[in-house]
Amino acid sequence: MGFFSVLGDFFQILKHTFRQVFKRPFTYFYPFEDREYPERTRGRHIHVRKSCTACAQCVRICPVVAIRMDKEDKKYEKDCALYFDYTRCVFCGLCVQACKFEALFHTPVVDMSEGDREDLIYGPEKIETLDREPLKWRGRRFR
Amino acid sequence: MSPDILEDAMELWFGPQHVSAHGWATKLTLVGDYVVECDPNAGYFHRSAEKVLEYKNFRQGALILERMCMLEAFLAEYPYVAAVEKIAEIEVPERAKVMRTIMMEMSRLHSIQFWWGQFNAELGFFTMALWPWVDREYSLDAFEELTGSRHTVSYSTPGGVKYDFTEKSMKQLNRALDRFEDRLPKFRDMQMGSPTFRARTENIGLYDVKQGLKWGLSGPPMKACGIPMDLRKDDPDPNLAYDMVDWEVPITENPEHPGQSDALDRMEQRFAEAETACEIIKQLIPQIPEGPIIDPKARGKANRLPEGEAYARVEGTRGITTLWLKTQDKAQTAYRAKIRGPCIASYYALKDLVPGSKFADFIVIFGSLDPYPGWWDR
Amino acid sequence: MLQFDFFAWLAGIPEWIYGIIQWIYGIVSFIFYWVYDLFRWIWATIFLPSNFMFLFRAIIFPGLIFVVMALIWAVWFTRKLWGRIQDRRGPVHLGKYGGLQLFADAIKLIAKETIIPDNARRWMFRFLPGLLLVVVLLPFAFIPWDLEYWFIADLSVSLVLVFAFLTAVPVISLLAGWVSGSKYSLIGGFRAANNQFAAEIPLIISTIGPALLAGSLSLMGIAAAQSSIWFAVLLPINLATFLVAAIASVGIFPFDAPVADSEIIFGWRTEFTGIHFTLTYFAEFAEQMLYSALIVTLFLGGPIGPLTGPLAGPVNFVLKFLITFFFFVLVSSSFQRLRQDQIVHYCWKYLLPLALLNIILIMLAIVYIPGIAALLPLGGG
Amino acid sequence: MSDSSTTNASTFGRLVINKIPEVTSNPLGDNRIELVVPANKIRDVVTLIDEEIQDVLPESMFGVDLENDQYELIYIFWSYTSRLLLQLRVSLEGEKPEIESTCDIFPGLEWHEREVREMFGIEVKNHPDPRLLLLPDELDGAYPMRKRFQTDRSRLNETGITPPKPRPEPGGDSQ
Repeated sequence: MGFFSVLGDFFQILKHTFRQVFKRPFTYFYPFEDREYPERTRGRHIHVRKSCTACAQCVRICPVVAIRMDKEDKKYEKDCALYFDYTRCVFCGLCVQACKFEALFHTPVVDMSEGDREDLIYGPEKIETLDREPLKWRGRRFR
Repeated sequence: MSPDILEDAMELWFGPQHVSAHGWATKLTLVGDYVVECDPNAGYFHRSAEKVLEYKNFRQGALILERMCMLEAFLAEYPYVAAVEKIAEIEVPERAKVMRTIMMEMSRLHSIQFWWGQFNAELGFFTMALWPWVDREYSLDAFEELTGSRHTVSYSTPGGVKYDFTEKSMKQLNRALDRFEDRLPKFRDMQMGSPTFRARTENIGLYDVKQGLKWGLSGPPMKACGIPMDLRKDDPDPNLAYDMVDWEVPITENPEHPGQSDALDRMEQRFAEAETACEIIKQLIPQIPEGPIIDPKARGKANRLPEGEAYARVEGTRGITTLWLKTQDKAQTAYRAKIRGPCIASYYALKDLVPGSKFADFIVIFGSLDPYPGWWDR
Repeated sequence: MLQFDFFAWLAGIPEWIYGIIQWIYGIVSFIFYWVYDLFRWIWATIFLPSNFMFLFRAIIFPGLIFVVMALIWAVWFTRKLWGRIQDRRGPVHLGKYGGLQLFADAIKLIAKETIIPDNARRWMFRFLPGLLLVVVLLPFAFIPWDLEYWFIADLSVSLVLVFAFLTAVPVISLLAGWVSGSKYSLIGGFRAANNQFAAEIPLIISTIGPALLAGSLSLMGIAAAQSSIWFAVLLPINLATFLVAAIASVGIFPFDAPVADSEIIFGWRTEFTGIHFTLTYFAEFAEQMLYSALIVTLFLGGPIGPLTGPLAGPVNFVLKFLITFFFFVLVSSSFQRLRQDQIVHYCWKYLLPLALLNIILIMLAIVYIPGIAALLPLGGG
Repeated sequence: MSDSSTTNASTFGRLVINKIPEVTSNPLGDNRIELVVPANKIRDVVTLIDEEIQDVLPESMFGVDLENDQYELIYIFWSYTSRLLLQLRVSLEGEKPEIESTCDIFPGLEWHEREVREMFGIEVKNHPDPRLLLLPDELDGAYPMRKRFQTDRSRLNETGITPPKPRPEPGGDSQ
């Protein structure tokens, strides 16, 4: 009768769970240790003003209207005052592909939380600077 | 149903704030422990994607589709791209075809891994919910290494794919597959071998082929009835490389009720689907041809499309996923795009499938059909 | 003829004053001695060696504070073990290995707003979680942590009394679900009652074996009877049935139909927030601990164990308790949730006959296998 | 397709035209066929599909707004045994055109019909459950998938590349 086979199934399952207790956990302490992000990670952008021509291709292709270009702002060279609205950005990568002049890139910086929504709109100054080396990670590497 | 039974009936809203109802709500009428009426409600997730697609150009459109179902992002975006390619008559390079197929199966594997965990969480077994999700992390790592994003890959574009395989991404891909195949026997013990799982799913949510077809069900819920109904074989897409692989449509036949499927069969079917996906990828990896990944003329062609209609279909994780596209001459945007998600049928099927079953089985029936609200609300 | 003798009157004044003073003294001394006696009585009650130690045992060491600390530990242990089984880490941040996580959680939960639904019966809603915790903590008084000294109370019918207390738990759950004024809570309450209905009979039948072999209904007596052989050896099937029925009675996975979160959000606890939720949450863990302690007492020899020394009894007990609790968590994290009708079905169709079968087997064994009866306190042979 | 249980697309097209002469067919190649069906014959054709084709699946049903009160309804059926894709095209005209419900033949079409009704204002007669499917109550009668429905494009103007236009009135034509 199936009674003993069912009992065997129970013990098989208990064996699997019991073994798992002594295994190394999969998760890691995220803010204290981090893993390496791949080169292609679509994180926040970096804008290279030196090679930008203000052609506005990135503004046109953006499907969620997250990029704004202020042509009136004459403070910047070639008038490319780019505003990135990270409350809207979906990190699709179309703007980087649309850029013909190698002036816009993704960085592997994905943790960009702010206390204020306004701070997530990266102005022309902020979008061309990185506050830390993108490939240098806090804590020890994991995995 | 006689009215005096309904006199002591209790109406219970299952959702939209219920913990296991994420974006859907079903009104159940309970008499004692039995559900006598089930009224699935849609619209809690509606983002008017079809209207949005009328305002997005053909390179942006795939991004909207991807967000219909984050779990099978590549499978979801592919019909749009295929429809655009059909109208614009864009040729796809051989290498892109193979890469698309690999990505498609990987996406299917990931979706099944996620569903697996979710279904077990719905069954109150969080151990088995977390274990497939660990494997899913490996799949996500493979996506990330290849495309730079974990969920919304936005990988295909009219004329090919966006990113090429690198050595490292191949390594991640193999790692994900190996990890999954390693753990499969253990998972089989935990699922099919579990007496409590069998007790919960046997003869629950039983329907036959004819009924399922009337509802419009497709994909694993139908293949679990034992019929080889798979668009990958039946309606092969010329821009995909399934003909390069030697594979069989995975079906599940239960001798206890031939031509019918219950929740247990559907779980078994998902096992078979995931194994087939693994097998297809493993066969395709050595066959990737050299060459460009994108047709260089495609970008220009996809900017303005000629007048036309196209109907692109793909066998998604949950069933037939299609997109019907109509364009006007020199159009930058779609004139009309109709998304047909597979889950509109499986969610509708609850209406006839659930009454008569116990209240506790409602979530089992729902989970075993694997509906995703993005597909019916769009 | 009244003569007023002034001098006699003068001479009487001190006597009169003395009388008044005596009267006042009487009152004051009465109060003083009353207070003094009270203090002395309190002093004697608390600090007389025998009384002091009884209070110490009841409140501090194997009593309330020890149990509450063990409860906090049990919550941490459960979460950590669940985490490990599920490839996670469990609590990590507060204290060593996250040991202080529960204090943070408790402070957070207590600081949260207590929301009482409009439909709820307000006073019952506030009263029931506390009552539940009290009812679940009371039976710890009868647990034999030690045979000689470190126990609280020894009643001749403590086994029956413990189950009498535990029978109140589903009633409170049902009431809590009812007074919450929510459909999900009501369904959860009925399911909790249903769980107890299913599990109680196999649970109590499983305890008949140890009680029969020990010839006692007292937990102390049953523990003491295992000095030569643990009942787990003689009643292995009863041990298993008791474990499963205990899990079903507590209503944790896989018998968690009363709080099945994918079906009926959190069952009868759905509407509880803040401190009320904390109390019900603690009560669940206290019940698990109580059943673990009962398993140790009834089947694993209680405080009888390899260690010797002044505190050997409690240490032995706690060691066995840890192992039992580990299995409790392990079993509860390995299976899918059963439907409530299946719970009744399995408990009555499989657990009950198995529990009876073991008792019959052991009776036959005592009669036909020589040497077994000599191991038992019943003697004879 | 030698098997007797399967149906060829052109064979089925001829069969339908023989029975209902108003229907015209339009091959799409590769065992796909399009039938242009007048609105009053849709129930007959769908019944024929149900009877004649093995294992047929109601795949999709939706409306297309061709502007100037011209609408098209498209039904798509798929049979995996015959590998036959069938597309029915129904032309409709008028401010609020009407069509017969077919969801008693194929229950799977019920929600598609509800959606067509709320999105395009195409009245589905004899529908068992004519509630709104996806839209909130305040958009009842706005028919958002019609081309006349003006969407809010104010966010596009923020980018600075399109010349600023006056913001259109919110809501649909009927508001």
